[in-house]
Amino acid sequence: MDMGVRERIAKRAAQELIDGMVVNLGIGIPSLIPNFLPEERRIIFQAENGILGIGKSPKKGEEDAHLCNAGGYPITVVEGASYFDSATAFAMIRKGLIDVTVLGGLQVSERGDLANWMVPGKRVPGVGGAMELAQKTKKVIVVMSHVNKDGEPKIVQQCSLPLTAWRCVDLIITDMAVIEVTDEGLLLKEVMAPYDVEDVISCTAARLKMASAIKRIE
Amino acid sequence: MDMGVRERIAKRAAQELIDGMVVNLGIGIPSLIPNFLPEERRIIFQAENGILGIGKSPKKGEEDAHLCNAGGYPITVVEGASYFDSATAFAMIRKGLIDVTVLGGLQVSERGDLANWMVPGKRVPGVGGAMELAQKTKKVIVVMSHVNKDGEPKIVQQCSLPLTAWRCVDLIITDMAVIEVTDEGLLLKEVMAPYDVEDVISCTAARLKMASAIKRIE
Amino acid sequence: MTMVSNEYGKIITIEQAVEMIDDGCSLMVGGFGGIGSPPSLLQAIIDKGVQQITLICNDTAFPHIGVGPLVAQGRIKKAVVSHIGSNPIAGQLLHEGKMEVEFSPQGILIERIRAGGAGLGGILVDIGVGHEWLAKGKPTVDIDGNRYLLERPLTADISLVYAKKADPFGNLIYDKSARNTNPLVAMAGRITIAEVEEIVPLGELDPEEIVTPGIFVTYIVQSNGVDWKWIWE
Amino acid sequence: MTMVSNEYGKIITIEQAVEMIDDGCSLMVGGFGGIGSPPSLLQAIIDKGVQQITLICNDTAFPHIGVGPLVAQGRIKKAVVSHIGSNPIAGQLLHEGKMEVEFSPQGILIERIRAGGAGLGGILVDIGVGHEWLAKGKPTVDIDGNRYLLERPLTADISLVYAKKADPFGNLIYDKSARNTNPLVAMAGRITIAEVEEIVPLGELDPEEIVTPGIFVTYIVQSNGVDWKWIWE
Repeated sequence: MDMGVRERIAKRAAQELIDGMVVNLGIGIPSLIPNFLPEERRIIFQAENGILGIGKSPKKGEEDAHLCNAGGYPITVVEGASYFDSATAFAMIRKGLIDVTVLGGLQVSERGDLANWMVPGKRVPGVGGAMELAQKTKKVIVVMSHVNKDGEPKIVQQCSLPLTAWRCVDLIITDMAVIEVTDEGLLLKEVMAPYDVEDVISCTAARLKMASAIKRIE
Repeated sequence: MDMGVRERIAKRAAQELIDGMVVNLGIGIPSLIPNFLPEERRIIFQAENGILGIGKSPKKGEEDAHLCNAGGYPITVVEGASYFDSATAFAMIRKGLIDVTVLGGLQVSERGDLANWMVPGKRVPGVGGAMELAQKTKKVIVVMSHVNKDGEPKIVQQCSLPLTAWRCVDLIITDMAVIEVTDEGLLLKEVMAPYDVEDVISCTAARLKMASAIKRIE
Repeated sequence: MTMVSNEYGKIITIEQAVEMIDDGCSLMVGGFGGIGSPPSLLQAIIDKGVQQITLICNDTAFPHIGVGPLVAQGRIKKAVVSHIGSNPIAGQLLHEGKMEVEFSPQGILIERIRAGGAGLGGILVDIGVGHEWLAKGKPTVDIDGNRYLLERPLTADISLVYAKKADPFGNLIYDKSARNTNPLVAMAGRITIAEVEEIVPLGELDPEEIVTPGIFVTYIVQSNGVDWKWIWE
Repeated sequence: MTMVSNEYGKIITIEQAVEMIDDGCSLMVGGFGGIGSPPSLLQAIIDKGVQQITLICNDTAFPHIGVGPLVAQGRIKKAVVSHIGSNPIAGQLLHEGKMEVEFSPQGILIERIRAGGAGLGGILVDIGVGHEWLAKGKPTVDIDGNRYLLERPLTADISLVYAKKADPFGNLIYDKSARNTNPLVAMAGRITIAEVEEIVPLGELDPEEIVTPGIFVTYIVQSNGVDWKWIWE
């Protein structure tokens, strides 16, 4: 994916965040989301290393090595922010106080299972905080490319990769579509230009129900 | 017990506290101990409500309602003190970081069992923090009157009252004697005037071994 | 009074707060011997006439201090506490069968509260294992030759805490030993109401000094201050 | 340099500190992605040539940052961490069977460390129950129809933390997000060594702002500062 695509996904994900929400962003595409929030929108960003109230990225040269997000990149904080230890950060998460988390994904199944922590025999990065975020956050949004590097669908009937958490994903946003995970299965709600519904169906290895009006994102 | 006796017990207990020790004092007689410490002796007093570094009692009129020990009485703090929550206070206790605790007692058995939290059918004050302090502190000193209000011995072969903790007491200091709990049983080490060894034996309902030289406290 | 803006909608009146506290509720209250307990909220609960409360608190304080008056007026159905020794009325009600008491060792009680606030399913402890009274009915787990009691988390419908300062987001700092159980109690309620001595503007609290992050605090009320006499006064 | 008196005997040199850290030891290190990890102590451990370490840390950081170089130089026998993704050498060593890795979900790992520091026998969690990889070999406990994993506490021979300031008693304050796992790691070691940016006289830290009470800190060393380049530099 080139930067333009990553940014389109982030831009669409930003629309899911509304005033007053407490949000935890994963690393990668999710970390681009703040760039697409309107100035006046007041989101409270939490990071699992121990920050509530993350603000904009600092200007070049104004970084503080001791003020970084969970991915290790410099941040700033807003008024009303607090620092705490990471046990407290995960207490918030496990208690269900995070409204939305946006995570990357390797595979999502049609019932909302998420696989995003290892590829057996290849890469074993580890679960990090994703397992708890996926299992305990009120709304879990997965942002990812619609197919992998080999062109294989990442939205599948059943995940072949080891799971991070079961039945946890609420919304999938890819470079091709926006798909909601409902009790009745996957619901295709939006398609991103230049793709059309047929493209999405052919690149998805799970049943897709069609929303009554499928929106096209230019 | 009149005040003089309580103070004699506290004074003797104070001698057990040496420089650099971290000490938790129970309520009652133990709380009198700081009055008998030499000015230069540096003891670090901990309180389970969340203070490390308790200093002298404040002067009349200088009390702070939000700076009190676990018994609810005003204190001051020394340089290097810290405030924390009571979960952290008990983390210190359970991790075995307290060197000495001085507790009151209703009964102590000859193997060092302590009963100090209820008299069935009469009084059930509850264990408070005594169970953890008794079980986890490196050295447990019990200060109490040698006999109860009915004249019955409080040092017994086996406690008849519900226990606080088993085999926990290291030293018993009463108005009559100082008795060490050893693997071989109770060892009478000191006798407080005006009592003599015979008085102590007749007021104790457990076997007493005699130290090679029994000290007399005037 | 304060010129603080209520941008998070968390600042409410004591009247609004007690509307949420009803007969039969479970109520967790911060404080230790009454120190650090929220005086105005407790008074308002008494004034409202709330009954049959399940109280979770370090202790039952003194008859006229902290949660003591709630106990003394017979409002408590069951108390989950570490001791009741400083409130003779609690002992009397227990003796007469008018109030149930579940005793937990003090440090275990506060860990159970923390477990509730931190979303844990329970903790294993080696305090009180095999104890004729305190281990009664509790499952045990044996690991590597050691036996542990399985202690369950505590949560409550409403947690009440007392703090020195809050900002409009509910970030809290406490005052000296009045901190005691409050930071844990603040985490464990399904609704947490913080009574505070002062509400300050957003940004006035240093992020480094905040003890309870505001996410744990649902509502904030301005305290009218302590109206009881302390035991040492 | 500082005119601080060493009245508690806790202030030692980095050379004295690494004398305590030997081949085969278990080592718990504060920090998160290398941020908040003690640079001078870690460098001294490398220089001493310590091998066969059991490392407990949030993650394996980056190859040239935090605990990363210890991993990269093959000094770690087993790592208990939540992820290794930012340190490709860790993945390679795992793949080649040269380093054992025990993964714990991040929030469970830090609760296990806290349990070790708080003297608990274990915790029950509902994270990862039934998981083919992460629940493997872990006992389960069923309570009220819910299944929990029993997670064991973590302690270590030596805990290393990084703080902004210490006083001679070892009271610590941290700096912003460099606090992360440090307050928990500080509690969990049998010996805890704090590397600090500044040692201040007793009484200079406000009792209210202290995050780690000095009783948890065995020794204090003066940091020489970070000598690695951050990933964003």
